[in-house]
Amino acid sequence: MQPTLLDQGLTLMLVGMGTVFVFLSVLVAGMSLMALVVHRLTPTPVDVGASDEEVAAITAAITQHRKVNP
Amino acid sequence: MQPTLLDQGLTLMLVGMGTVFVFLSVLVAGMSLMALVVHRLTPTPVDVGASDEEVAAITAAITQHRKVNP
Amino acid sequence: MQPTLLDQGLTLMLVGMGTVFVFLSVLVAGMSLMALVVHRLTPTPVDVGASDEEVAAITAAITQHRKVNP
Amino acid sequence: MELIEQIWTGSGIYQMKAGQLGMLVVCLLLLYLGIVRKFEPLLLVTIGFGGLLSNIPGVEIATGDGLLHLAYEVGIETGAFPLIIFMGVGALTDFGPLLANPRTLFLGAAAQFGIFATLLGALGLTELGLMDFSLREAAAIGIIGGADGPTAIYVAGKLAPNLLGAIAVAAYSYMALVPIIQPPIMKLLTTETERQIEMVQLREVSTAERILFPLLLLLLVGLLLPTAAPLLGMLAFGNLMRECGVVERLSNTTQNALINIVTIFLGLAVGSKLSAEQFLVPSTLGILVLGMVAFAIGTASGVIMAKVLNKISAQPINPLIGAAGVSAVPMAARVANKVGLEANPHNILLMHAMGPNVAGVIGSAVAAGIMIMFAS
Amino acid sequence: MELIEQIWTGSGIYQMKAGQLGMLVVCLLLLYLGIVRKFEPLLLVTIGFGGLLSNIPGVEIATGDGLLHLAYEVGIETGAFPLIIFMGVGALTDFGPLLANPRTLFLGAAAQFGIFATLLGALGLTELGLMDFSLREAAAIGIIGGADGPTAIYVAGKLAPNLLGAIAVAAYSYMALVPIIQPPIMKLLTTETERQIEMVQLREVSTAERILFPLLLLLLVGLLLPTAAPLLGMLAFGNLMRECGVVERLSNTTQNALINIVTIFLGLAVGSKLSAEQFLVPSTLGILVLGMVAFAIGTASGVIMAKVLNKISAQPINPLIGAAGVSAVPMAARVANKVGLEANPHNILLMHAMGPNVAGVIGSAVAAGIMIMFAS
Amino acid sequence: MELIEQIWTGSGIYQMKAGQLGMLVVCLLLLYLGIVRKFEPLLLVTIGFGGLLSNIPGVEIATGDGLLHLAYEVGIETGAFPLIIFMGVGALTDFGPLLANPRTLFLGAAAQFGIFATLLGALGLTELGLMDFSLREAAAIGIIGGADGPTAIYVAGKLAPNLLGAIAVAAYSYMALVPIIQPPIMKLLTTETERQIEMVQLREVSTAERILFPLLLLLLVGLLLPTAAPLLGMLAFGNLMRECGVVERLSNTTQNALINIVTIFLGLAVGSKLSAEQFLVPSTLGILVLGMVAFAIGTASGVIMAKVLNKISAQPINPLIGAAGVSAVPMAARVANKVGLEANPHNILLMHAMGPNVAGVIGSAVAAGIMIMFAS
Ligand code: NA
Ligand code: NA
Ligand code: NA
Repeated sequence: MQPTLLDQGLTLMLVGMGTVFVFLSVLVAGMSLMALVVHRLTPTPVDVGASDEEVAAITAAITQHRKVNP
Repeated sequence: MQPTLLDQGLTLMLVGMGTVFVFLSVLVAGMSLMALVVHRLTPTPVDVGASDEEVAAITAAITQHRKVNP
Repeated sequence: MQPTLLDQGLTLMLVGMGTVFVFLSVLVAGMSLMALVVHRLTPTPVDVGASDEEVAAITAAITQHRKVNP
Repeated sequence: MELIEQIWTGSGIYQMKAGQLGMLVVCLLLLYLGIVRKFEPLLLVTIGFGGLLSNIPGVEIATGDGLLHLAYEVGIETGAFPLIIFMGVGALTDFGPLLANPRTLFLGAAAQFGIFATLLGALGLTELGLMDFSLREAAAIGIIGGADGPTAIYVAGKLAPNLLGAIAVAAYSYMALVPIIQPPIMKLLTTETERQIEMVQLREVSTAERILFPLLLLLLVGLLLPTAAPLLGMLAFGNLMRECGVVERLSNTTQNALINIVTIFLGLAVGSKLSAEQFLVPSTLGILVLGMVAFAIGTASGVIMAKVLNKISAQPINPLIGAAGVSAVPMAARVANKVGLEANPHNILLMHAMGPNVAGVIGSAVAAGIMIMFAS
Repeated sequence: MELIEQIWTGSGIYQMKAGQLGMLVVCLLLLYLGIVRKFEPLLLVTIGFGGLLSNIPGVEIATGDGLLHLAYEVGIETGAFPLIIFMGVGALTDFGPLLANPRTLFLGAAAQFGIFATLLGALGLTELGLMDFSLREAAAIGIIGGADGPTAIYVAGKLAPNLLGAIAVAAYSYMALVPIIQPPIMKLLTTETERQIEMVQLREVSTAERILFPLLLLLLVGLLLPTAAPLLGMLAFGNLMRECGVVERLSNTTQNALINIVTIFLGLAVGSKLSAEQFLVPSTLGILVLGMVAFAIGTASGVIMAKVLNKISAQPINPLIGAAGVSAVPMAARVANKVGLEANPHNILLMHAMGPNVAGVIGSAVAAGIMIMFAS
Repeated sequence: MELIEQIWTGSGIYQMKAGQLGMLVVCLLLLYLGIVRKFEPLLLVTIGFGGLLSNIPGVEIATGDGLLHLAYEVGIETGAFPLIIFMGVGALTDFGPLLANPRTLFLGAAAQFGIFATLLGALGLTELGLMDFSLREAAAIGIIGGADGPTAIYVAGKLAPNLLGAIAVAAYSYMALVPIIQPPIMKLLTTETERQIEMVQLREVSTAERILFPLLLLLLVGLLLPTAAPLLGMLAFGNLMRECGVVERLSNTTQNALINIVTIFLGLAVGSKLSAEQFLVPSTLGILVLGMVAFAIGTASGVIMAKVLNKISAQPINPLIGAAGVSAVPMAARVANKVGLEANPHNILLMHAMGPNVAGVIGSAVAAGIMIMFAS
């Protein structure tokens, strides 16, 4: 019997979401492995993400704001 | 009788200049209508053309020039 | 008799290097002639190459360096 | 007199059909949304104007040798324009937050549920006899849920060129509607306490990791799902140019002149597909409704996945950042940040939300690869 | 020995024909005009160099798969390059002075009389047996009088590709000759008192008007004269990007990288059409003479129309600004300003002349649309 | 289950052949050389990534309608990309030092001996039965000795498209190896006293000479060797735009956006030709060895010619600047300067070496023209 369109769609959804999760899991594993290897090979970190300064700046701004409007 | 090339050209000139004028007249009408509608909807003008300052600057320059070379 | 590949290559090398030298010789002649004509027509040179300043700057830098590390 | 009649019969007014008039109104609406409401203006302005040019009868610019038709053939049919845009996106994207917290990739994965749910919805409407979508068309419609314009255009160009106009318009419109669609769903699915969760500061990411990441991405996608490799490969290439530090001039041009030029012609070319026969049909309504549903489901899936991750993870995860998994970079991340600030004014989620946000781009491209593999 | 003979028979010297030598001299003259005399250098330098490359016998660059031939096929035959240039011109043009004083559109209309008079002249020369121009060719020649390079190239590419080289060269050369051709005509047709007329300051133009104008222009041209819509539509698109304020990055790229890249290849491609068989013929002489006449008539018509307008208008209009109606932006407006200052050192006509100046661009494109409609 | 099998059989892992795996390693090596060792990164990064994309099985980007295949067809088969790059190089090059000292052209001529010696070597290996190169292939390989990437790609595209990948990789790799390959040869062929020779300061070069030079170059190459005129013509065009002073906006775009965009697609397109069948063959090894030899011979010839010139010339010539005649601009000139400074810390040879350096570009293009004339 020919599967209905809806059956095909259901299968595609299951396989599709499965593939997305499998692929991204492998990517997570790859990234973690990569981070491990890189940190093993280069003991001192070279680069600092921009997040620090941004967070600091925003935090400071909020603190300031709170002082003015307690 | 087949019209001569010159006849065709004359007709094209009349129709052509006519169309240019009709089109640009319609455009003038459209722009005036647009200006009217826009001014009706937005009472205070938002943007100032650059011409003012330029005219002022050049006028000042000429006045200055006249003073030095009367 | 059909010339061998190597023979063809040898001929190509001779003719090729010959052409390169002839062409660049003609170019040298053309440039010299051009310089002559240009200098005849424009007695005072208009443009100064960047080399002067660069040489001066580098020479100064080296002199300075020598003073510090004699 | 004859010539004047020729002008009259050649005029747009004389040749205008109701459908074209309708499309002119639609295109003016797109321009309004882009210019006044600032909905994804880079695309809605260009698409809208391209649509105007194409729907005035007698204007030979969207057919034959016309500029817009050439752009469509060269750039959309071949997939070249979306791929170049992806290269530009790669050159513009900082994957640092994702590298600092790889788990957020799962949030980008979960949000793709919207894509497949929409596919199912489109097929369901067909089963019910309300619409008439083929599997290929349903797959192309589903990608709207990925909230990624170039991905949607790339897939639609391959699977359902007839729906390209409607799909592109839906994709970009909904990306702009993120700040309206997402917050109610986010608040419905989270408690006040959850929304107040503060996350630990992201770790530093080394240059080596930044350079290796695009290569890792390309190799994995190539080895596992080659149909997604053109999209993710060009994204990775752009990002490698950005991060490798030795081709700055290429990276700058990719981020500016190149992506801008391609955006202009992509928009005009998509606009040239906004014809009444293909757009003023019930299926467009279906696409618009399904796209909205896709967005809602994607948002919900992302938030729920974040709640699950928060339960099983040692470090706290604020469920709000899950909503950013639908991509719509960087709008969705900003929305997550804003909703977070409302619950806890000390809580800066922006950088944390950028992780799932860019993960959503990758997730959508993977889903696109699956669609292309199965539906074509 | 055989190889040396092969070099000799393959050399340009051996293969050179008199016509090609003549064209090399013509192209060097164009380069001289562009570089030393600064006549429209962006086009005359690129056209001149393209002509050099194409007229050296044995150089395979303007034929077959050669770069210049590809550029011609892709950009000129399809009309794509002139349209993209028009988009760039739109992004570079401030229509404010025109919006502030819409009546100046009539000056831009009147100046198009030069176009149709030249058409008539070309046909007259044919009737007299001095030349042999078809209606299509005469129409393409007439557009030179529009003083608009891309418009002339667009029309010539559609109606008379064989005359493209001569028409483009004439159009750009005369645009550069505006400061020499126009002043005597302007002075002849006006009294000292008329030239001293001061005009009232232009009103402010709102952002809304600036944004709505390109849409109005597109809709009107589309509804009334669709054959002019590709040109005016792309002009309007460029201007909308400029004025709408939400796609600044696209507008910047259009005004810089994009228009520059297209100008380079447009110039080279036009140059590749400067062949002796098509250029060193009597008709070129005819085209050059007719082009000059077209310019003179256009200038005169503009000035006369301005005098008429000044009579029937409540606010004074200096007749000199009528000369700017031939377009040649912004040269013609500067000329009007300069001649005005000579008569009245307090009289700054520059901004007032910009209105008819940009109106001339629109008028020429409308005339081009009429030519394309009737002559093709 | 069926779908999962489809994913598996469609995956890159399943379809991977040994050759493709080998090419992935080669491409990663190119990326390593470009990014970490900074070998000509603009090209090795783009070529390397293009090669990765093309060698992952199942990725449809280097075939059919794929972006990389389109780029190859449009840009490499026609020769358009190398020609546009040459235009950019012309706009970036200052011919001042060459104009100030035209004799240095002979150094650029002598260094081309490497090209023809390599041609002979390739044919010799074939006679010996070690390799199997046709005359066309041998000619294309020889051009590697010109140390000029775009010239090598242009010639290989015309004479031996099957070797394009290997030749481009060899050309760019060796250009990067100049600082390693050249110094020992330079020191071997010169005495300490010769290396200490100081040269007189270069004379001033007038603007007129700078403007006339590209025209002179074009006319001479066109009249004497038209097959070299596309390359040298575009170089001259770029340089004329740079020097003529009236088209600065075109010159800027040529030096930036245009050359960058073309470099990206040139690199990707060349990378798409790095297939195992064409690259992982013995002839590639032959090409790499011959390329290295070509470089060494070219360097030696340049130095020897400089020694000869120094003998017969009134003004002293430091033989080291002869090595710069292989082109590889500006690396080879910097190497000559560095070796000179080692012998005499007061000796600034940089500007003197720029003369032969740019002369080498011209010389290689002339040699390329000869190859194209005879071998095709
Ligand atoms: Na997404
Ligand atoms: Na005009
Ligand atoms: Na060289």
